[in-house]
This record gives sequence, C-alpha cells and structure tokens, in this order.
Amino acid sequence: MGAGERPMVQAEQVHKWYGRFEVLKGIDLEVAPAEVMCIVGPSGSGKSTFLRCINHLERIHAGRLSVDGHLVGYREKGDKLYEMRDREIARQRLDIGMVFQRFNLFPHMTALQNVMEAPLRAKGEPKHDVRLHALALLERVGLADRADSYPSQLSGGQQQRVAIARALCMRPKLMLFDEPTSALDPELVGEVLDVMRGLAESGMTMIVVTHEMGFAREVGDSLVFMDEGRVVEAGDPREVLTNPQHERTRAFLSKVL
Amino acid sequence: MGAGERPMVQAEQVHKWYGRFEVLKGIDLEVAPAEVMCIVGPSGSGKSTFLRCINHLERIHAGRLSVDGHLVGYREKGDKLYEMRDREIARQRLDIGMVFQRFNLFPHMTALQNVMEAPLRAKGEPKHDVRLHALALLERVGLADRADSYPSQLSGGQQQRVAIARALCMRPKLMLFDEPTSALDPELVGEVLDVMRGLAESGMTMIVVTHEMGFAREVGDSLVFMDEGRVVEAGDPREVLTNPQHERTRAFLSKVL
Amino acid sequence: MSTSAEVRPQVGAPPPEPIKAIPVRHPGRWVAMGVIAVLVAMLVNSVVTNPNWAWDFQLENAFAPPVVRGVLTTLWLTVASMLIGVTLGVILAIMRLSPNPVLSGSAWCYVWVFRGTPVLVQLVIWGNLNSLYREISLGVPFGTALTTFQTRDLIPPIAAALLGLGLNEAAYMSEIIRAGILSVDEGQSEAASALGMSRMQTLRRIVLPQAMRVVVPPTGNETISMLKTTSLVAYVPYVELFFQTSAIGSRTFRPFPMLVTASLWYLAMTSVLMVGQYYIERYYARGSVRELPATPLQKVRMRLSRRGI
Amino acid sequence: MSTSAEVRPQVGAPPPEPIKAIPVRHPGRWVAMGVIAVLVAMLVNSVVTNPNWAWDFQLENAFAPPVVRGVLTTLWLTVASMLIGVTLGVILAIMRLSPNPVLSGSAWCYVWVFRGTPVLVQLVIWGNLNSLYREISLGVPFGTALTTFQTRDLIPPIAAALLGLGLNEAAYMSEIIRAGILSVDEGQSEAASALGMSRMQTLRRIVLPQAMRVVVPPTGNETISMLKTTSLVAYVPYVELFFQTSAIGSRTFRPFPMLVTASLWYLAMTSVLMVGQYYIERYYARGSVRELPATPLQKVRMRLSRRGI
Amino acid sequence: GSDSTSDSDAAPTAGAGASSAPAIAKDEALAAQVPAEIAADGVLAIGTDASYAPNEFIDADGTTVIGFTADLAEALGQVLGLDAQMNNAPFDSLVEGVKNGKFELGMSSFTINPERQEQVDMVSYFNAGTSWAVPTGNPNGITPDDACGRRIAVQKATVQVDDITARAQACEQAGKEPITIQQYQLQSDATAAVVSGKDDAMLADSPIVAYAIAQTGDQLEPSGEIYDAAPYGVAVPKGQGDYTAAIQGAMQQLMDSGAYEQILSQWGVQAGAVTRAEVNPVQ
Ligand SMILES: Nc1ncnc2c1ncn2[C@@H]1O[C@H](COP(=O)(O)OP(=O)(O)OP(=O)(O)O)[C@@H](O)[C@H]1O
Ligand SMILES: Nc1ncnc2c1ncn2[C@@H]1O[C@H](COP(=O)(O)OP(=O)(O)OP(=O)(O)O)[C@@H](O)[C@H]1O
Ligand SMILES: [Mg+2]
Ligand SMILES: [Mg+2]
Repeated sequence: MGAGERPMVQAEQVHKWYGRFEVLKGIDLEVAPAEVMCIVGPSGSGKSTFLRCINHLERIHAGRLSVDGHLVGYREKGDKLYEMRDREIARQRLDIGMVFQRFNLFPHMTALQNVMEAPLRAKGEPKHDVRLHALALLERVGLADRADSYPSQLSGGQQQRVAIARALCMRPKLMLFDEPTSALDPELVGEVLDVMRGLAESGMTMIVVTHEMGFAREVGDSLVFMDEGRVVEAGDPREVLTNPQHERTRAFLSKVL
Repeated sequence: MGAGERPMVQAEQVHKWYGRFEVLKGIDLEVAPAEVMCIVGPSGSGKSTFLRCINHLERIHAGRLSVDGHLVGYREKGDKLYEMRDREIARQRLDIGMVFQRFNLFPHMTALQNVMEAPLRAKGEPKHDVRLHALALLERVGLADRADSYPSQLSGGQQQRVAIARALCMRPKLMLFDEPTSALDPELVGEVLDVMRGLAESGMTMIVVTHEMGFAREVGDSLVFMDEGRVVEAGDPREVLTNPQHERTRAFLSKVL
Repeated sequence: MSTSAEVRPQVGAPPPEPIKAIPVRHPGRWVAMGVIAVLVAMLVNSVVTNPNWAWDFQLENAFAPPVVRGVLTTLWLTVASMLIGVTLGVILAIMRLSPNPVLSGSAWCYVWVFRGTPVLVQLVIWGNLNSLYREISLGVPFGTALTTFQTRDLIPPIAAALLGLGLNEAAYMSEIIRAGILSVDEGQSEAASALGMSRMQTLRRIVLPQAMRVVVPPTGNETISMLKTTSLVAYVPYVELFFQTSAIGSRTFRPFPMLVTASLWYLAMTSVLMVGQYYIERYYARGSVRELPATPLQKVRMRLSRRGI
Repeated sequence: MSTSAEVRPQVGAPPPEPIKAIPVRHPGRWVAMGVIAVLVAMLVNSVVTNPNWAWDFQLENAFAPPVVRGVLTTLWLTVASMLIGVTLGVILAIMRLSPNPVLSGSAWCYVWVFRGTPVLVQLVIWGNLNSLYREISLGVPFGTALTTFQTRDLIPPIAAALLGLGLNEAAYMSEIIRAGILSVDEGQSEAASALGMSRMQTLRRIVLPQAMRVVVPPTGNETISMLKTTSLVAYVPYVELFFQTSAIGSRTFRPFPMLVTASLWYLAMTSVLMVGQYYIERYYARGSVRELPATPLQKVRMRLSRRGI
Repeated sequence: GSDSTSDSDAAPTAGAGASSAPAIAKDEALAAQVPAEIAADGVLAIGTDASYAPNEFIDADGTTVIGFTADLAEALGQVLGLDAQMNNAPFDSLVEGVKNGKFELGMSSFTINPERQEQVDMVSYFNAGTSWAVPTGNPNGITPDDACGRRIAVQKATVQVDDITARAQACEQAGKEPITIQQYQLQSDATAAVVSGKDDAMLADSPIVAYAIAQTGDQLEPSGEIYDAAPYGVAVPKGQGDYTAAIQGAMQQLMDSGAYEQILSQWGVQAGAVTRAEVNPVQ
C-alpha cells in the first residue's frame, strides 16, 4: 500500500466490553489522511469509548485497529501479535492528539504551562520554540490574556479552548476531538471551527465527535452515525443529514432543532 | 407587593470581583414566577458566576440580589444587613435547584443514590417516597436502567442527565441550569427540553444558561444577552434573536450556525 | 479527500476471535527474580543456621503465658487507642477547618501541644499526675473547691495508658483527616450546599466518604505504628507484649532473641491489619476507578473455576 | 407570563456602595473563649506556682552543653532520616503501583517487614549486627569469600542510626505517597498518556505534584514523630537530646523536670517544622482552590497598610 | 496504702518471691513508727525497675519481681509487720512515685550520691563496688587500668559512666588511644555486646558482673579486683523522720539477726554485705 493511499485510521470489527456490557459491537471504518470525519450519535452509544480505543487508552477485545498503518498497541510479526512496551505506546501517541470530553487540564499548571508541558517533556523540543508556539496557539483560541491563569480560574469555555491548544501544540498527525465545542458559545464555536478548518487544510486528519450538525455539514468530509455500539450509517455529511437511509438515523435527526 | 407580583429573582446592580478582576459589572434583571429566562453570551462573560451568586455559592460585593422576595445570604432589618447563619442559607437553598456546568456528581454514590441524597438528608423526606420519585425522574431522563451505575461508569451525557434529575428531586421553586444540554445529543436535548417544558408548565421558575438559540427561542419567555459582566440586551427571545438592537448582540448572533 | 467510511452488514456476523497477544517479555524481571531468590536463600540459610538467632530458645518463650497475655493487651490497647484517636481526630480536623476562629484556634493548639511533645512524656504525666497535683478540685476558679479527688485514685493505670495513647494519636490523626478533606474537590461540597445540605451533612455524607480513600493508608501506618507505641505504656506503668519479652531477655541475659520474638509477634499482628486495610481501601475505591481489580481471593477462585474445579 | 427582564442604562453610573453586612453574631464563641481563657489562666498559674515543675532546675540544665549538643544531633538525625525515608519511600510507592509483579512484590515485602517490626529492634540489629554476624563476606553465594569485613568496623553507630531510622521511615512514607498517588484523578494520567508522556514523566510532572497536597500533612506527622523517634538511637547506642536530659534526670533523681525540658525542646523544634509545613502546603495548593487565603504574615501586613502604616 | 490493682494486666505486683527466707518476727516498736496512712492497708508498696539481675528482675511468670532486693524487701516488711509488694516501673517514673506517695519506698539498686540525697532520704543497705568483665581468656589483655584504645560497654546513667569517662580522659592525657564508650539502655544489652564481641569489656556494679558471668556460661570472666565501693540505698520520701528511722532500724535488725547475710548468700552477692544501715551516709 502506498503512503498516500494508506488510511490514517482503520477499524475492522472492533469489539469492546465493560464487564458483561458490550460497548462496541464491531466497528468498521476507515479515515483517509487529511480527512475530517464526524461521529454523531445518541448519548451512551460508545463514541467516546471508540476515540479512547484509537489512543489505546482502552484496550479492544476483538478486531483490528490501526493508525497510520500500524496496529494500535500491538506489533505484528507473522501471524502473531506482541503487546507493545509502554515506551513504544507513548511514541505512537505522540502523533495522536486528543481533546477530552471533560478537558482533563492539569490543575497545578497555568494555561501556558498546560500547553507547553508535552512538547517540552515528551518531545524534548527547545523551550523557547515551544513557548512561542504555545503562545501563538493560545492567541489563536482567544486566550492570550489568560495564559497565566490556573484552570480553576477559567470558565468552562476557556478551559475547553486550553485543552484544544494543548493537543495542537504536539503537532499531531491525527486529532481526536471529543465534543470540542460543547462548552463553547456560538461565536467561539465559529472561531474554533476556523482553527480546525485551517488544520484540515494543512493536511491534518481529524475525528470529531460532535452534536453540532451544522459543524458536521460544513467541515466534515464524512459523517458516521453510531448507535448502541454499532455504525448505523456513514457517508457524505450533506447526504446523510438530508437524506438518511436508516430508520434510526432518521428518528435521531428529526429531533435536531 | 402581592405574592403573585413579587419577582422570583431580582438583581439590582450586582457587582462581583475576583481579586482585581471585575466579573459582574452591575447586573440588573428580574425573573417573574413561572418564567423561563435564558441567558446567552460569549464564554467568560460571567454567566456561570451570576448563577452561582443567586445560590450564594459566591458572595456578591455590591448591589442587591433577592430570591422570592428575600435577600440572598442576608437578612435585612431596618437599614442594616445581617449575614445569615449557615443553617439559614442551607434552608434558602432548598428552594433553589442547580445543575452545574461540570455536573459535580458524587462519585462514591450510584446514580440513584446521587438523586436521593438531598431529599433524604436535607429535607428528611421518607425513604420510600424519595426512592419512587427518584426512579421516576431517572425514567424521565431515560436512565432507569443505569440507576445503579457509578458516575465513572456513565458517559458524559448520562452524567448530565443524572445531574438534572438530582436537582429536580428537591422539587425546588427555582431551577438554575448551567448549560444543561452541553453534553447531550440532539435527541436527548429534545427530551430534556420536554422535561423542562413540563416543569415550566407546572409553574417552576427557571434560569437557563445555554448556547442553544433554538432552545431559547422555543422555550424561553425572556432572553438576556450578557457580555463582559454586563447585561447588554434583554427581551422576548424571538425579538432579540431576529432583531437584535445592540451591535455586540448582532455580532454574536451572526456567528450562530 | 474522499469519504471512505463504509458500513458492512453485521447482522448475523459471528463475533470475531478475541485478541490473543503475546505479552511483553521482561527478561530483566526473570534476572531480578533470580537474584532475589538467591539473596533470600542466603538470608534464610544464615538465619536458620546461625546459632545467634537461638530459635529453640525463642520457641520456648514465644508462647509463655505472660507473653501471650502481653500480645492480647497490646492488641486491645492498639484498637482502643486508635478508636479514641480517630474519633477525636475527625472532630479536631473539622474544628481546624471551621470558619470559627475559636474552634480552629483550639484545635490548632491541641495539635501543636500533643503532636509536639513526646508521647512518652504524656504517658508519664498521665501515669504520675499525682506527682504534679496530689488532688484535683472542682469548684470556682481561683476560689473555693467543691469536690476534691485524689488524683492517684482518679486515674488508674489503664485509663492513663488509654488517655496518653489516644489523646496523642488524635493529634496525628487530625492532620491525616484534614489532608483527606482537603483532597476532595471543592465542586463536591458546592454541589452538596447547592442541594441545601448543611455543613455537617455535607461533611458526613459527601466529603468524608470521599476523603477516606486518602485517609486509609496513613491511618494504616498509624495503627501499625501504634502497635509498637503501646510498649511505652511501661511508663504508666502498664504491661504489654514488649515488656514481657524484654523481661525474659534481661533475666536470661539473652535480650536479642527475645527482641526477635517480639518482632515476629508484631509482624503477625501487622499482617492481619494489612489484610484489613486492603479490603477497607477497596471498599472506599468504589466509583473512583472505572473497574475495580480482583482481590487475590477472587483471582484464585477465577483460576480454579476456569480449570473447571 | 411576562417578560420582565429589563436593562437600565449603566454608562457613567457610579459603582454602588459595597455591601457592608453585620457578621453573624456568635455569643457561644465568646463564652467558649472566656471559658478557655479561664482554664488557660488556671493552667498557667498552676504550672508557674507548682514547685514540682522545678523551673529553676530546668533552666539550669536546659542549655547545658551536652543537652545543646543533643538538640543538634536530634535535628540533623531527623532531617537526614526523613530525606532517606522520603526518597526511598517515593521509589517504593512507584514500585508498589507498578504493573511489574517483581517490583510490586518486593516493595510489598519491604513495607511488610520494615513497617511490621519495631524500629527499636531494627536499630538494635543495625547497631549490633556483629552479634549476629562477626564478619560479612563478599564473594560467590554459598561459595568462597573474596573479601571479608569485620561488621563491628563496617557499620559505625552513626551509620547504624541513620540506616535504622531511614529504612524504617521509608516503609511508612511509601504508604503515604501511595495514598497521594491514588488520590489523583485517573483522567490526569490519561491526559498525560494521550499527550505521549511516558509513565515516569507522567508520574514526575503530573501525578506527584498533585499528590503532594495529600502527602504533605501526613509527612509533617512523620517528621514530627521522627523528632522523637530519634531517641531510640540510644539502642544503637548513639546519643541525642532525650538521652542527655534523662541522664541528668537519673543522676539527680529528678527525672520529671528533665522530661519537661526535653518536651519543651521538642515543642520548639516542632513549631519550626509546622511553620515550614504551612508554607509547603500553601505552595502545593496553587491551582486547586479558587482563591488562596492570605498567610498570617500577609494578614498582618494588610491590616497595617490599611491603617496607613 | 497501696493503689496497686489486682488486674492481671496491670504492672506486676507481687510479694517477694523466694519463699526460702527464714520467718522473721515483727518488731512492734519499729512498726509503731510507721505512719498510720502507710500501715493502714497492711501493704508496703515498693517501686523498682526490675531489669537488673540478680538485684531485681522479673521471674518467668512475667509478674513476680525476684532478686536479692526483693527478698530483702520482704524481710523488711516482715519486721514492720507489713506485706511488701514490689511494683515494677521504669527508672524515670520511680523516683517520682516515691516522692508523690504512689510508692511507699523505692528499692532499685540506687547508688547513693549527694544529689539524690537532696531528693529523698537514702538508707544504705549494701556496698556495691565496680568490677569488670571480659570475654573468657581475656584475648585483649584488658584490665581496669589498661583499657586505652578499646571499646567498653556500660549501662547509661550508672556511676560507671563517670568512672569510664575519667579513665578515657586519663588515656588521652597520657597520649594513648582513647576509649570508645558505648552506653546501653539496659545492662543486659551491655552484657550481650561483650559476649558477641561487639565491645571488648564492660564494667558494672559487682553483683551484676558476678551474676552475668554466671549466667552466660563460660563466655565471660572477671578482670581485676572490685574497687570504689559505693552504697546502695532505700529511697524514702523526704521529711518523714519516724518512717525513715523505722526503715533504718528494721534494716539494721535484719543485719544483726543474720537474716540479711543469709539472703545475700542465696544470691551469691555476700561480698557486698555491710554491717550498718545508715541514713544519708554520703557527704
Ligand atoms: N467503566 C464502565 N463500566 C461500565 N459501563 C461503562 C463504563 N464506562 C462507560 N460505560 C458505558 O459505556 C457506554 C458508552 O459510553 P461512552 O462514554 O463511549 O458514550 P458516548 O457515546 O461518548 O456518550 P456521550 O455522548 O453521552 O458522551 C455508556 O452506556 C456507558 O454507560
Ligand atoms: N477564581 C477566579 N479567579 C479569577 N478569575 C476567575 C475566577 N473564576 C472565574 N474567573 C473569570 O471570570 C470570568 C467569568 O467566568 P464564568 O465562569 O462566569 O464565565 P461563563 O460566562 O460561565 O463562561 P462559559 O460560557 O465559558 O462557561 C472568566 O473570564 C473567568 O476567567
Ligand atoms: Mg462521550
Ligand atoms: Mg460557565
């Protein structure tokens, strides 16, 4: 497979259980490089869980899941799978940025320190460069003047924007957004979308879990509708949103205000 | 003033500082009984802070703020203000329900226990009744089957719905919602809105901080647009949304997708 | 850019093979285990063969009636003093964090004095209160006495021992509990207040149960340390395990083997306490982690059931 | 239902009067303060006038050169043992929580043995290693020895004291630090892992700094308790404060006043440590509360500056 | 009176152990001198630190205090018509107990010195010298006068600490290697240190050394003579002239009657016998 054609993310029959509860019931999907895929679906359908699997924060129990051609968390030699060492997993994650649904900012660091931490420590980039990059990113999400505030001193929307800047500062190849605009006002949603559009144009692949259909329509290259741990429908966002094929999708979309 | 005419919430020139940073710069507004007021505004404009002041979780530094005709956190005798005892403040809060932006569920209790806790302990209602009421509320927000899960085992949207059920179980006169639908999918937003509409019809007063203009239009009796700690514009939602008077409001609303 | 997401029919598809991956090999672990095994073997060998440990002498005395009585005394003294310590410690911690300056001030002073002076001295004072004050009078301050007690009758040795250990422990426990309370997210008590719960209800129902996760391990430390601190009640004077073993040691001029005997007794009691601590920690971890790991017992049972036994 | 929200013109409006409310009156507090004041006065009166405290005798001996030397020894022993204890404790706690069973197993055993046996016995063993083993040989296990040391020369008393105290303390500290690490939200290490930080980086940069809030108060406990535990180095034998004061007490047959002298010294050292603890706690509280309260010093300064001084 | 309880967990409280002592008649005149509040309950409560074999130590049952002090105390009680009870307590709390009346007497191998006489009245009853013990064969050839450069074990807070400190200074002044003084908490620790070879020699009260040599089999032997005889005293609360006189009289009577000699020889410590019991003999 040539590098250009190789999908950035490829999931085949991904299954995952929590105890006896099957969260993911065989997910199949592919995300091409530079593609923006939106995932929508009702609460509890397994969207966050799937994102966490891509990052190997959760272990999948059956199926195959690979990022950029490499299995997530495993090495394959011949027929056999070998678990990766912590160090290798960490290296794999350097290329995958993630914005958590609950932000998970580091409370003992200021906004700026939050953004600078990983490039400095995990990538070992020079401090001066990281600082400039971090400040530029905070500027871009409209928080330049709040760089020295601690997370507890920021409003919900401000925290969410710091989380986005933090993930971007790693210059990942793939970004996973878990409801990145849930705490934002419409104005900021617009701004953050601009940021993301810029990223998409610069060739970054993105998977975005969102409840904003407008966003999916405007920015998404593809849209996946998930329900009860399954991919129910997938395709071009405009098509899926205007002309859903499945009963379940239609029911869901009819509720959108 | 007759009981029927007395505003449920009345704010006059409410000011609040965090250190040198003025978050609320003189808020004036009134909410009538059984009214649903929506507050919109950009991130960091002080919406959450204002809600927290109504509940006396934050102390205001100047102005007057009263709920149901009684000053919040103070007793007035003649010209003088007296601080209330903790016990009195707790009693005052029994009538005010609040859903936090970050949910703040009790992690060591199951969903059901979270909902039952306050009516049992703070109001001392009989256990059997509370249990039935709590289960009915969980049913209403679509979580009957998750009653025994701990918050860490719930998805973001499920947590938010538990938080709503928890506040409702107190049967408050006034409900404060801080972005109650931020983590919900459109379908659930619809359901939660139905719940809230029912509440409104049963005569409950509500203040709802939200970024969903559709919601504000459909359910709100009034809409307040806040920016930088000030009320910029207020009025009928349909009017404000379609024909904003202020420059700032217009700029903000133009970004709504 | 192409829309490459695709849906495959899934109805009726058999669940795929579960992933079976070969775990990471850790040759270092095996080497380390080998080294440890050799070291342990050497240690065991020397402990068994070296006559200085005097195992036969130890065995002879380890279960002598006075020693066994001592073990029981040590145990109940530990339990009773820890009960006093934890109860009073919770009260002191709450006082310390109260906005009321009188309460927080007195709690501070209590902790300062009781933590700052040696428990040995506190025991000596409780045990010999009557060398300071032959009698204690209740009555008008600086005025006439109404009732007068002989201190030496008022505080029997057992009470002095419990007072000394318990009051001292309370000072330490209050700091541990204070740390636990501080570790609970502010949002939790805000949520409880917003629900109309009073300060005390919030503490008892919301904050303390969450604080327990952080409180239990240092409390385990304190309990295990208390086991051995009880030996200081000799100053009251009161008799427990350590007194008995060292009496045998001085009588026979073989103090060292008897110290080892005492240590083994303490180690046995510690082991029981550590098992208890494990289950208490597990209980308070509920809800705070996504999935509780299995207990050792459960693991054994799972293995057995897998083999069809 | 009416839309009653209204906007008033605000431009140019003067900021309104700040709220000046009369604080809640707490008559109970005043009564309590009065009672406490009377009790303290009675205590002070009795302490000053009761000849049993023998203040002149204490003063005579409190600054005797051996006592002052003892104070210094106690201080540096405490600091050095706590340094060993904390460092090794962090390592043990990390080992204990590691997925590697060899590491976590050995950490568990270490904690079990060193916490389970009395520090006194550990000190006796370190101080008298040669009553067990006259010489220590390095060489092939169970084979020929290459070098042989006389144990009585190998471990001087000072090393025995530090080893005994430090290694024992490490076992207790590891439990405290483990509790601290467990108190940090799982989401924090998930976020760090997702950013590509390694397990060690996550621990050092994200988890441990947040754990410190919970770790500091029990560590304060341990340090203050260590101050007094150093008196057990008498079993090594090594000489510090408590040894010196009780030697004076025995010689003169006035042990009680000298116990009080020792306590006052300990109390003084504890006070210094408590001030240090206050500032360390404050440092690690940054970011975890919405607003840090002022320090006592800042409060005094604020009051002074308000009065224009 | 005595406040000791019968609770088996309380500090060991028992009549002096050895029953082989001869029956001794009560002396009514002396008994009459004992203050009424002490005699009232028929018990003489004596404080002792029972970790000092063979003078006073705890029997195998874990409660009974035995040793020549205990036997002497029982005989003393019999003369006064009282039942002597030995209460074990650590040294630091012993003197306090005597001063505050918790104990009616203190008998714990107290060496009399002027400072101690200021605190309590001391009635002398034994002459303990200092003697030295070394490992059998005396491999290092240590004598009391030639211990420079050696490690010497001694129990803390004994008169021997002053003794060995003076010798250490003498060594230094003579330009020889200094003595390493190792002060142990308990006498048994010091003995164990010499047996194990950690230290080279020890010095202690002569009866202790004699008993230690006997108890440790053939591992220790004496070195040099007994020297510096110093009196042991019974501690009596100050300012009770009659009571002190009664104790002194009773002790004297034991010496005169031969019961004293008999008790001492039972424990092999007759070398320290004295013929006169005196009040506060040290000037
Ligand atoms: N540790 C756990 N144990 C049991 N069930 C769990 C656990 N974690 C998550 N779940 C369940 O798995 C399901 C999927 O959760 P997930 O967080 O992926 O949902 P989601 O699609 O992201 O929903 P939302 O839009 O509300 O965030 C939910 O029903 C949730 O209750
Ligand atoms: N403890 C604090 N110290 C300093 N500034 C604070 C503190 N808490 C909040 N702020 C600031 O106060 C402002 C208002 O915060 P608030 O949470 O009320 O905003 P909001 O309108 O709810 O925004 P959002 O929609 O993003 O939740 C923000 O700029 C925030 O940074
Ligand atoms: Mg989710
Ligand atoms: Mg907000």
